[in-house]
Amino acid sequence: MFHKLLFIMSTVLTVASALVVLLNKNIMHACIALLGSLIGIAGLYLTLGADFVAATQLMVYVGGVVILMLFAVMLTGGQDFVSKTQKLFDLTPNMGNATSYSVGIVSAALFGMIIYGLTESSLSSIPKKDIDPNLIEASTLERLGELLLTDHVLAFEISSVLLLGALVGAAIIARPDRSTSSSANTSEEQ
Amino acid sequence: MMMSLASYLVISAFLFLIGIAVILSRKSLIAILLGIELILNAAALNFVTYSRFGSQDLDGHIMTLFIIVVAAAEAAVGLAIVIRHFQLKETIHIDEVSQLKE
Amino acid sequence: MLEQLLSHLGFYIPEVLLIILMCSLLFIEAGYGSREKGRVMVYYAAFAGLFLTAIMLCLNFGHDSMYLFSNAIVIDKFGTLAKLIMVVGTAATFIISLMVTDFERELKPEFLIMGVGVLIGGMLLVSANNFLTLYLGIETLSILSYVMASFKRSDSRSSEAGIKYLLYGGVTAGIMLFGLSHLYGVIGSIQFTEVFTVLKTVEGTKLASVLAGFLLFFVGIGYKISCFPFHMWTPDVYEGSPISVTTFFSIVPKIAGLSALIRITSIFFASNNELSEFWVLFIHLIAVATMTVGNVSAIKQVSMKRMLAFSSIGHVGFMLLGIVVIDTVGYGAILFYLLTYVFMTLVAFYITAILEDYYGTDTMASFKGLVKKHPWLAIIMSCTLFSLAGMPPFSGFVAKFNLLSAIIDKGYFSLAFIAAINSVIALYYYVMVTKYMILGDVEFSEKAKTVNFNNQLIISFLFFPIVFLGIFWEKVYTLAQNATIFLP
Amino acid sequence: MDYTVSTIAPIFLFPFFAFVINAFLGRKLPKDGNWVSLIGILLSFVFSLRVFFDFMGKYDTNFYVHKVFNWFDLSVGDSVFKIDLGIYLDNMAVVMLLMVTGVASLIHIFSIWYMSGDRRHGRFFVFLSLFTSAMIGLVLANNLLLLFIFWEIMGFCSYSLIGIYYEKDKAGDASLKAFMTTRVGDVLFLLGILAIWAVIGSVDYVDIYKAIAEGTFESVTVMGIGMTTFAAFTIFCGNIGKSAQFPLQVWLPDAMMGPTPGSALIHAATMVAAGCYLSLRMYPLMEAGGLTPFIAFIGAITAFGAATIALVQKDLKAVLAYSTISQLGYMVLGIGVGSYNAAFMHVITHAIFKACLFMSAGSIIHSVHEQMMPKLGGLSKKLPITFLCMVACTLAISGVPFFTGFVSKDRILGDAIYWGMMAGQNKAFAIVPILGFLGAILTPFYMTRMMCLIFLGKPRDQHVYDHCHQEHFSLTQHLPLVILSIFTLGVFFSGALIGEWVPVFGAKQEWFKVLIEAPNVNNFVDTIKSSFGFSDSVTSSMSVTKATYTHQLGYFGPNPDEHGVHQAHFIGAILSIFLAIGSIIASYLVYVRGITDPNKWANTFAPVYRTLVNKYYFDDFYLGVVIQKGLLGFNKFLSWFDMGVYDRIFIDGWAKVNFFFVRLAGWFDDKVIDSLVDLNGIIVKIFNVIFRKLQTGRIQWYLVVMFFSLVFINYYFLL
Amino acid sequence: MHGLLNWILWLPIIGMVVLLCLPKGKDQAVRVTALVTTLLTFLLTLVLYMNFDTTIPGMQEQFSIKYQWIKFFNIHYSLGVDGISLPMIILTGLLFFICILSSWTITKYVKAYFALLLMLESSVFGVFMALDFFLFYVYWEVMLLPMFFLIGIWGGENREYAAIKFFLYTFFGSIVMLVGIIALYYATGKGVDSFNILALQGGHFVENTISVFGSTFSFERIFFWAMFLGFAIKVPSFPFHTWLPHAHVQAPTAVSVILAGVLLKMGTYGFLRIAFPIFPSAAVEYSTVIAILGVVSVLYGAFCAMAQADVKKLVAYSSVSHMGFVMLGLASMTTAGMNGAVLQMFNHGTSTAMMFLMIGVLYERSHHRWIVRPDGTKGYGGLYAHMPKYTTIFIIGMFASLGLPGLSGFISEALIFLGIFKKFTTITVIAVLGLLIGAAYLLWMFKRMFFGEAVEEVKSYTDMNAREIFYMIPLCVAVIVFGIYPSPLLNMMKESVGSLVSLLGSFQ
Repeated sequence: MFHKLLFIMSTVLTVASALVVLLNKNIMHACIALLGSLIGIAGLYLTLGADFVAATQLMVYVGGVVILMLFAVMLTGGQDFVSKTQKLFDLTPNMGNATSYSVGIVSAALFGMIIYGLTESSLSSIPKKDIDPNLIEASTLERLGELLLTDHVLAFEISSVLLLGALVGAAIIARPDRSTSSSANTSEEQ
Repeated sequence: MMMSLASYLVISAFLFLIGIAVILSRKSLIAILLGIELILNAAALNFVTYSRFGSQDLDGHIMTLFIIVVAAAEAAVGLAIVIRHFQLKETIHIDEVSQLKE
Repeated sequence: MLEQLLSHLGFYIPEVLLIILMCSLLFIEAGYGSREKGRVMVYYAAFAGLFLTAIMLCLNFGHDSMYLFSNAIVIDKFGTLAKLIMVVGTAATFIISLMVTDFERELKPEFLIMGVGVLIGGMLLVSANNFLTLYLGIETLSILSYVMASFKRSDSRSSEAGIKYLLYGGVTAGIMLFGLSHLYGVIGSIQFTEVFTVLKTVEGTKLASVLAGFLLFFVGIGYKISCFPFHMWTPDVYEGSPISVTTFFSIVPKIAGLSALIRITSIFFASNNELSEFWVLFIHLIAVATMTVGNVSAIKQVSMKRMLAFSSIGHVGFMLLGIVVIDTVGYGAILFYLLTYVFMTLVAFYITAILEDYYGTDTMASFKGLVKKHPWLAIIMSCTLFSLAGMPPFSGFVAKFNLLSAIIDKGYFSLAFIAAINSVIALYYYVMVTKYMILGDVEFSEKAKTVNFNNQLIISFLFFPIVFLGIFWEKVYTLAQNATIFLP
Repeated sequence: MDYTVSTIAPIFLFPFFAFVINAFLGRKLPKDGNWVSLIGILLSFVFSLRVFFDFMGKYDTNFYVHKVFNWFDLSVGDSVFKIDLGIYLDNMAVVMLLMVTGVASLIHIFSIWYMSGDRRHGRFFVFLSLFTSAMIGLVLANNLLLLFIFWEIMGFCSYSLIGIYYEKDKAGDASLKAFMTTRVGDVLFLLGILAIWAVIGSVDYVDIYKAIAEGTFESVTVMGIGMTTFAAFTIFCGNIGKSAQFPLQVWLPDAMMGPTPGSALIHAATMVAAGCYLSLRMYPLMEAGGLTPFIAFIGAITAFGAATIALVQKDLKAVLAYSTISQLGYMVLGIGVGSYNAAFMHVITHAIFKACLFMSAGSIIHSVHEQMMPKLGGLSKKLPITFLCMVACTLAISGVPFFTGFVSKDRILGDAIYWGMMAGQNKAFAIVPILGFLGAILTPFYMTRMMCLIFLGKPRDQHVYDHCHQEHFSLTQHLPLVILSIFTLGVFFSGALIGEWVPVFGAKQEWFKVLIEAPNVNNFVDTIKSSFGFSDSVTSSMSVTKATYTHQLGYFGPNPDEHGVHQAHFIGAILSIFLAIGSIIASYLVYVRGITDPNKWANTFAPVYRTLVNKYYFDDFYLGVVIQKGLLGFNKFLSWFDMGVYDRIFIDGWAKVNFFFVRLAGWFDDKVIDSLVDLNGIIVKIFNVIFRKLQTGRIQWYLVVMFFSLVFINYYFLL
Repeated sequence: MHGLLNWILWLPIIGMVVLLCLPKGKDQAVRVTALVTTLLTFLLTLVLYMNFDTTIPGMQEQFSIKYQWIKFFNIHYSLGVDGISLPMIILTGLLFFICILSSWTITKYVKAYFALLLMLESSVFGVFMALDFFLFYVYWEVMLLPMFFLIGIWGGENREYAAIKFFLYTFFGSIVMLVGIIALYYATGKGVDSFNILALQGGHFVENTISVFGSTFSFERIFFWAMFLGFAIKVPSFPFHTWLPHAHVQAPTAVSVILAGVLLKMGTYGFLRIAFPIFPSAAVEYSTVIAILGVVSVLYGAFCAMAQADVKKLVAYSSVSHMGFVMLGLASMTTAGMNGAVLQMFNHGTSTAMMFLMIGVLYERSHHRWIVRPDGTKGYGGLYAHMPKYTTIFIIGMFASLGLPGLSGFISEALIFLGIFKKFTTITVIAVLGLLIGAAYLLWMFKRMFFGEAVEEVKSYTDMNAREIFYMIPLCVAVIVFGIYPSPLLNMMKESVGSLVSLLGSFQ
């Protein structure tokens, strides 16, 4: 029952927030809506028994990505700005205009037909299995840790290279022009 | 029934499509990054779902973990570039990002 | 477990070396700060590291196919050869970056770091044996590339290139992941070896699901190799990026992406009839569209970088012909093509870089009357362009010949004719550049001082294989063919 | 006498070597080497005399010499293909040879006088030698291909001789006209050669005769026309071009742009004679092809038409030129009506008196430096020798009895009467003798007119008259005239009058009439060619005919009506004698006595007069309509089409279509159009623009393209 | 004697290397080096002729050289010579020697010019000698590069356009041919010596089929046309000829000579060596089409030539017309026609080379080529009087070109007509008109340029100098000698042509 409630709440949160991201005028609000959506997905993970993933989702996204986004929004002016190419019937300058929305929605709808076909055939080709209740209850943490250090150790290591590179790169790009110090960061996240 | 494979897949598909709509509709660079996050999350959700209903191993979870990590890195780099661009051009409107063409 | 890991690590030395190289470059750079000496050191270290890596890769040639790290990756001759080409290309790109001042000198060490990072990603992509490593490889390749694209920090065009690359990469990665997730769901595994066994017998609705999944999955790789519907970022990014970065982009991601595509094709699509039929038809269409769009768009471009970007699209279309045959002959031909293409690209971009460096623009104007100012450069450049167009006796011709022969062997005559017509279109825009260089009048009358002896020597060295492989190509071609026969 | 390389080849080779020597060394030799040419042709004349007397000695209508050598051989294995060249000498060829070398020798002698001091002295002799040698080669040739070769070389020589005063624009026009007009006939002639070759694999006369006899051609058709008719027609076209027959007569009057001795050569001995010689050679083919009525009509039209034009000419050389055309018309007419012997005789006699006339004209022109007749007059006192020679020739050409013209022309006309009126064929054929006789009335008239205007009456232009020096006999100037005018006497040909008095022709009266006969093709059925230089045997085909050939060749079809022929000849002779004499008298009365003013007549019949002065507008038609409007217009169009339309549109890029596209779609911009012009291929260009326009630089647009492509691919492949 | 072909092939390259190593500024030394090289090469081709046994039809039997090149594809470096290629080789040697002499006055980038000419010579030899298809193709394409630069750098005002057009056009043809070459390779089956031109000959592909876009076609037909396209563009035959006037008009004299004299022959040589023997039944089947294209080329070229006001363009179009005769001869597929075609290839090479050289000589004096200037005035006029030596040689070249008997053009044209009349009567009747028009445009041009009053500037022209006369002499001699006595040439080629004719005959 709890699971069901969680599922319903998460679903509603996810989808509703996603729609807000799509339709909200304020970019700041959109960021926060994304936060909601991500939290909702974390909830869905929980209903699927993926506790560690849910936790990571919350930590990385909520603690990292969305905050970054908010910073970026604030650094780039925080709210709406008036575009030089603003059209008369723009909903809001920052958000897009009627044309772009119709294009976006038509594309999404067309693409949705692919997704629909894909999902439908996937569904019908997967045999319905009973889910091992133990699997739901048991924490995945231990097994994930083991997998990460055995089967997927390479991916684990390479991702550190990726993160290292990304950090250095982000630092290079974002640092002020005249600064001479290159604060190379060797620490790894996670 | 409600928490079946189908419902998860539909949610993720919906999320995915909203992501695409966001990417194509909104004119702020940051908003488009948000859309990308939505798409990535839709995929990640699928992985976990299939991990549960399909193969029943944890490879899906591992995939999702790495997706989250990579998305974080991508967001960091992307926002850095966006900010750099903003410093140079004083705009993050997507239509202004079209000096390079033809 | 640990022992196995270590023993596997023994075959993974090239990549490990590169990771070490990346870190040590970081340390050296951090240690020396912004001093000139540091930069020199960084370059020395990078060349030494790449050299060592290349040697290690050569040593790996001796072994048969190895599945390492719980089947996460596979080390085989095919991959090793592709990696070797990438390493050579990276080293040459580093030389170009050393010689030209396309972006701030302070950032040169970072360029090397990023470059090595991308190279690691590319090598991972080449040898990936499950979806996770594949995804990570692509992302490592991509994310660091975004950074590289916007390396010219004072230029909004560069950051625009970065943004475009980023957005396109993000979206395509998302779509690819979505496709992968369904593949994972339907097939039940992320390991290629298991996917392989499942796909052999797949049919019905499952087949439809797999096909759609692969279609979405192809988006990610297609974006990396910039084939037809996913090519549109390429010219913008190539034009906006600093030129050494552009050079790098046209080498490492291309090779990595194509190698991955070859591996995927040979694993997934060679076994199942229905699947391979779909795939052949699909790649058929993509190849034709890609080469046509690339070549046709390249006409009348003003920016040399942009023209080369379009031409690289055209070349990718040509290389996809090798995929169509679903046969080792085609894969070998692609490898050979890649090898020659690397050298041709390097020479073309190097000369463009020198001229851009001096005249401040990479437009055709800087090429006008080149033969009057720098005859040697003009001759090499025009020979390279002829080679790109596929004129004998240069290696570009041999590469095209091999690919054509591969597809004609399978009886794809219509495809061959289309490819032939594309070659003519390609020749047209290459010849236009030659026209500017050799037949035309000078636009900028002063000589570029940067073309010193070193530059000419390096260009000549890079040019040498273009001629050599055009005449004595048997050994190399046999090597490429032998490398592919162990693919499943 | 043996017919070997050493006895026959020199006839050709002496003038040819003279040409070679003069061509390379002419300028370095004294007197530009004119003596080399002269010696060459004289030696050639001596050799041909030798051959002539040998043939006369045999006095055998069927005797001929036929020798071949291999030119080149392409046979490989079983497939045989080789081209043999060689000589073919029969009575006709020998007589022709003698005429050519003889007349040419005299022209050479005359030229030495005429051309002395001329700017083009050396060059003239070079071409004179080549011209003569080519004509000799043509006569000697044993097959049509070799004949064609010399035929064309003569064309080249006439081109060079006519255009020898190259600083005159008119000379250039005239030479071009001469070459091109004859070339029209030549090309058709070549077709005939090809057609014959295609059927029998050879164009040797002997083989052709044999094929006609055996009926090889009969079942063959070329382009729906019977083979013999086709071949006969095309070969006769060669004759039309070369002999300036209607409708290709336009070049000959202009050919007088060259030096007068050159004209003499062209008009008398070589070019124009060659055409008739060809028709005579191929007479069996013409006969078999049923072409003779056509030939007769062409000849009649030419003979009459040219004579009318000659009436109104003011230039004395033009009168001669048109008289040549007219006389050539008689020859062709003779061939057409089957008067083989007379036609050939007319070739010879005409060559003699026309050479004399032209050289006399040259003599006059050289003396007075004026050739427009209205400015001349009364010159008989100053140029007595020339006058006398010319009178002889005029009488000959007019057909006055005891002169050669009478002998030959009257027989032609007599045969024409029989053929057209009495042989009971088509009624329309009567036009031919009527036109022939009308021409025969006009010929004495205009010739006398010319003589009167030049020599008689009072000087019309005193200045010109005074300018003329009194003539004294000079060897190089007058010897040729005198010799030729002696040979205008009919006795040398008719023989009846001198018969037994001349030892060589002893007991062989009417030698010409007896010896010259249309080749009897049945004699050639079993012939085998002998090769030149390898076997010395003289081929004389006297074998009995085996094949039955239905066409009886000779006079008038199967059963010539001896009586009718005789009657016709009688009528013709009487008629023409009266007409000629009457016409001469009339002309004399008009132009010397002035009983009526010709200008008045010209005014009265002004349209006719204008037509005649404008040569029936043939030149205007050819130049203005056929060439300027037709050919050149077509060329300009094609050239414009090639570079302007075909190249630009189909190959280079549809610039205009593009422009239309641009307007229509509003999609391209002006810059693009400008740059489109030098691109290749419409599709490439349009797509180039489209693709580049698609590359908007907007990332969202890129993504839309991607999504839509994916959707398309999805539906294309997966559904 | 064994490596003779190698020497002929590589001597120009050696000369080129030597020439490139010469120090800067020594233009005269460069010229002399080039001259000596081409002279030696020409002498070597004569040595080849002396030692050539004309009774052997095949290409493999004499002087052939064969080394393995690419084992993977069974590609060989293999050279040979037979009666069809030998005249072309001699012609090439001669014309290049003459061209070097005629280029003596070039002063722009002397070294590069002569180096490119020598490179061109080598590649042309390669085309005529190659026995291996791959090698043939490589030389076929390599030849484009020097040609492109020679036209593009040393050409006239519109040289860039002409060079690019030439390049693209021919490249298009050859790349389609490449597809055919590879298809042939696979059609023979692996393990067979299948890039060997001689091994492919003989009509082995009659039965093969291919499928394109789902429908099945005869292999022979498709690839006969693929080859045909490549060669017809080179010839150039009617619908593919438009590159030629541009290229000729813009190219410098020597390059025009080479282009018209040798390069066009490569197209017809391709028919004789490749398209016909390899696809005999398709060749026989489509001989009517070839004949029609030939006759259209003849007339179209002639008509277009007549309308030209630029004398070089006129001669360029005359090349189209004359090469049409060659096509006709090829279409006849008879002994006479084929031999005539090969002979015409040689004879057109000499006569048209003369014409272009003469125009070049004139151009050096006048710096224009207008017969009639665009404003309607005469470009020349009265050259006859002011340049007598020039005129004499011009007349020889011109009359050889229009097919005057006694000069070389006639025999070949007559042979072609003799060969073709029986097979294509109507076409022959039409084609013969080409002779008429051919005479018309040449003589009309001659009349306008040489007769009449001289234009003022013509009076200042000097007559040909000793060097110019010297290099015209061999051509004059060739034109006259082979016009009277063609047997040396015909004997050379008749066995080879004969074997081709009998091969084609067996498919008729």
